[in-house]
Amino acid sequence: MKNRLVYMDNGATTPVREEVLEAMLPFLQDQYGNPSSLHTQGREVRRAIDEAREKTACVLGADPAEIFFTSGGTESNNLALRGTARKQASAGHIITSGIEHHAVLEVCHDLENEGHRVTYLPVDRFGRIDPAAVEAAIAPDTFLISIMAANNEVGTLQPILEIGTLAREHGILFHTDAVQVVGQRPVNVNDLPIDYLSLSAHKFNGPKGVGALYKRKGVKITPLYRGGSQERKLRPGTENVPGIIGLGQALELAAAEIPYKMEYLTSLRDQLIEGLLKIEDVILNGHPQERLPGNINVSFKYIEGESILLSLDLQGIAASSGSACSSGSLEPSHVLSAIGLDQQTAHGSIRFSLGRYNNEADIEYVLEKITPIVEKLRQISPLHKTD
Amino acid sequence: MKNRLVYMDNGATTPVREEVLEAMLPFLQDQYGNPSSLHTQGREVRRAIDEAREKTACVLGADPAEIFFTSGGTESNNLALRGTARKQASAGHIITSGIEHHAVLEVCHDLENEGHRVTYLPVDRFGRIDPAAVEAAIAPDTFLISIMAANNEVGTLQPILEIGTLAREHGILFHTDAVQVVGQRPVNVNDLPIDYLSLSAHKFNGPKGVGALYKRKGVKITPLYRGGSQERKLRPGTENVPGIIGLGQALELAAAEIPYKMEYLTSLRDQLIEGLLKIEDVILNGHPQERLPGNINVSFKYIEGESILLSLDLQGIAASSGSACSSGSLEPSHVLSAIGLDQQTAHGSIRFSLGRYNNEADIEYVLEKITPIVEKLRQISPLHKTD
Amino acid sequence: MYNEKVVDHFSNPCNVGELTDADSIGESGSFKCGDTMKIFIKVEDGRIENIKFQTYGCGAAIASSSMLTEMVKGKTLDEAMHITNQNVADELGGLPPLKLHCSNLAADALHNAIADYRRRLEPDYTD
Amino acid sequence: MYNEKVVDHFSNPCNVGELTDADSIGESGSFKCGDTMKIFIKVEDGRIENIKFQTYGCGAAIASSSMLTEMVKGKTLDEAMHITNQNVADELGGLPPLKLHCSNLAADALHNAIADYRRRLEPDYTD
Ligand SMILES: Cc1ncc(COP(=O)(O)O)c(C=O)c1O
Ligand SMILES: Cc1ncc(COP(=O)(O)O)c(C=O)c1O
Repeated sequence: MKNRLVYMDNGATTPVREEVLEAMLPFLQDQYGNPSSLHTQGREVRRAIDEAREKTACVLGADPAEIFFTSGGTESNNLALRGTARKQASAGHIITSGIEHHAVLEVCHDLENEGHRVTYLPVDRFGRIDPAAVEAAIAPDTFLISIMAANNEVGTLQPILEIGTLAREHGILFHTDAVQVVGQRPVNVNDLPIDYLSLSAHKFNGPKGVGALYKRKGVKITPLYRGGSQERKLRPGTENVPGIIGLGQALELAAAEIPYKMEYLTSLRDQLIEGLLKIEDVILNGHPQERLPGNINVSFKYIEGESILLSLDLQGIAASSGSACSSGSLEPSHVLSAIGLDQQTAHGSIRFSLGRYNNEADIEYVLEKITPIVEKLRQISPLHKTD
Repeated sequence: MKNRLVYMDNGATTPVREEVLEAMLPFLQDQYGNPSSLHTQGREVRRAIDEAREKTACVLGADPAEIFFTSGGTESNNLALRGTARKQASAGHIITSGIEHHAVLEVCHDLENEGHRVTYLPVDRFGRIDPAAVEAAIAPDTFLISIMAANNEVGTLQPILEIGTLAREHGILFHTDAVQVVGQRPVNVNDLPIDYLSLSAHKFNGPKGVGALYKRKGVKITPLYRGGSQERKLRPGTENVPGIIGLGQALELAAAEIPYKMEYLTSLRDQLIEGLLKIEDVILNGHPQERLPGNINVSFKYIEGESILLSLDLQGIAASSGSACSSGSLEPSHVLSAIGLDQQTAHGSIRFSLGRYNNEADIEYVLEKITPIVEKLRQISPLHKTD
Repeated sequence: MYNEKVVDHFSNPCNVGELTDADSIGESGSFKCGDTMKIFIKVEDGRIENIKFQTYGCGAAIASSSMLTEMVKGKTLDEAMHITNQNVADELGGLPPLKLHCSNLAADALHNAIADYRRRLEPDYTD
Repeated sequence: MYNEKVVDHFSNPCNVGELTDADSIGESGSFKCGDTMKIFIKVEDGRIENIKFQTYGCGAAIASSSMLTEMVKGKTLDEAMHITNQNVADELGGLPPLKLHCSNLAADALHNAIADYRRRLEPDYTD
């Protein structure tokens, strides 16, 4: 019997906003034309997609022709990295970090197999990449730097302005995986020397399975696959129309509330962090200030993450251990290892990620429930010395 | 002022069925968990995806582990072809036809650039591929045959049983692009020697932007892109949950009504064909019998397709000239050229594609409207001799 | 795709047909999309007294033909020679970029008709 | 993911803790996922008279520990030695395939405890 439901896994995915669903519905009902069709039904839908593209571009400070809709953050990352690598006349060098999402890291591994060299930069104990390390890593044949705007597990914001500036100074393309940041903090490609940026709708109260790649005009990439002429041939296939409409609507709404939401979530976040740190042997992972407004990542020593998650779940609290994608796996998260946590501490880490529907009562509820959970699991644990 | 709306472009896309939307809605509302999450909200959604996979598998006579959800037919084709090519130790030979969808043809062009050889088989004037030609084309290093189950423009069904049997006899993998057939005619991978099959939900009253690849157990392919472990790593990225649920539901419903719908559409189709052929200088493209139940493709001599489409559109009739994807282009369709139409006749071709919502009144309405349209455009045309 | 004016000219094209008593006939065609146009003119006192067209082509091609014939009726041959394809597209309120080449046909056919007329009937004419 | 019985044993695990008067203590651990388990047994007349456990690990590991201790309480050492990890998983009504290795810990720790006991107290014992 659950008392209530407190969803604190917004870093994994977010609920679709009602207004977003409303915007999508016509495209699951009457407006069913194929946007490539010449007839009225097709042209209406084409117009709606164009509008979604304009909204997306507007929020990012981009030109609509620089927005390419994809099936999500994973595809956007793959498209940017592989697409750029395939445009190179010969194998070259890529710089990324050791804490990127798998959708960047594993592509880099592939590219290594294809003959490119990749530098995986380390991070400090807060999860920050040092721009000086980026500069030091630049080789004469470095053609791409890919550094995420914020880490999905520990929430650390990266100095992408500095890194992008370095990239530009050296004539190197700069990609940022901004999946965790778009819709949460302002991102404007006019202020930032970014050549491409990945985003995913389901992280900002849009639908799952749709994302976008911003690609600065003039930057050339090879598509991942071929077919029709949709998305200017960069991403062929009949468009996920309701998804794209949902993305545009969700992004516009999210962008409008950023200033308010940042403040609101930051305050909730810090309350939760403060409360959690009152429990003995709890450490905060990630940077104390330079972190996503809604991200809280802590390690509970002596106990194991899944059992904490399960206990929370039994109280109606949804959180995650590590990233959603890797929580099915048994290995400690590569991010937590990279910030220097030993395996056991990494295994005891939990991410609470807040979203627009969380409130103070949620924070109180979590704090009320987590204390006895930790106590009980520690009682069971042979690692915890009670004396 | 339109009298009524008659949608006859179901080959381009179909309206989402109400029951399908209903099945999807919870996943755009309360059931928003990430299926990779361990908590209740995540597990509920995981279960729903598993069910959709089971439904899909059941309809195709496959095992759920043989179904991989994708973003549509285009991606499924790319995944099958590129994924297989990349598994080859060295460059080899592929057999396909000259009338495949661009999502097969253009991939083959890419694979040629990567060093493989591709045979593009010709078709007869009905658009049929001769199995004997397939056999004759087989080379010692042929590793893949890809032939569509039915053509999207002229509707011709291909002898995939014969071709698949040949492929198996020679130990060659066989892929079929069944995007136009699944949900319209029975397709069962137990009766057919198919190694992989592409399908797309929006062609059978499901949502746009979601499809599946059936891949027989044991057949190895390399993923197009990398990231999380979704779809057993063959197709990473947070799942298009509402899309997948919609696909499963739409396919189950479509499969159940196939026997009835085939008969119904075939009868409507033949009425429309009969009526159209009564107009002077009209020719039927594709095979008179061996064609998709809902496909009608005719050429109106002396007049041009777009002006016919536009005239139909002004009467509320939605049709297409050639395939939806290529109708934005100025070149005559590769399919119509392949069946031997001269450029002018090809330019005057129109596809009417019927779906479950069409009825006899629609057929009558189209026949009533098309005759004066053709007459008027011919009056304008300098190619038409009135004497 | 097309604006109302284009659709209007397409649906109810003006000056469709042949002129049996034409003074000159001009043709033009696009190899690329196969569009073909024929313009018939009747000239009187150096003015286009009557004009008709036949067009095989898309909506834009038909609408441009109709628009052009309306624009030049009653104009002098010199005035008509100055009408460009762009003028026709503009007068239609614009055409989709992909379709601009279709409006190119109309003025071309007219110019061919006029040039031919002058070659035959104006002894001091040089193209 | 977990069935009700597993969740129940996880939420209200039986026999948690240490036995200060244990006759033997057995440990086991998974290098892969870091799970660790300690089993304390009190033996009387060749029977497990009391048993307690401590577990660091996931839900499956904790539930298996609880289940196992319930299963073997009062059993002879021989009987207890015959209880396999699979028995524990079965008694729990099944575990997710990915989690089966966690239930492996429980029986292992118990067997270690018993083996150690016998090595020390049963002179004619050989593993
Ligand atoms: C930083 C980051 N990049 C990429 C992704 C992948 O996005 P998607 O799940 O939309 O493919 C995610 C989310 O899982 C993410 O957090
Ligand atoms: C035969 C065929 N293959 C592939 C596709 C591509 O499918 P999708 O638009 O879902 O990517 C289509 C539809 O356009 C098709 O008709």
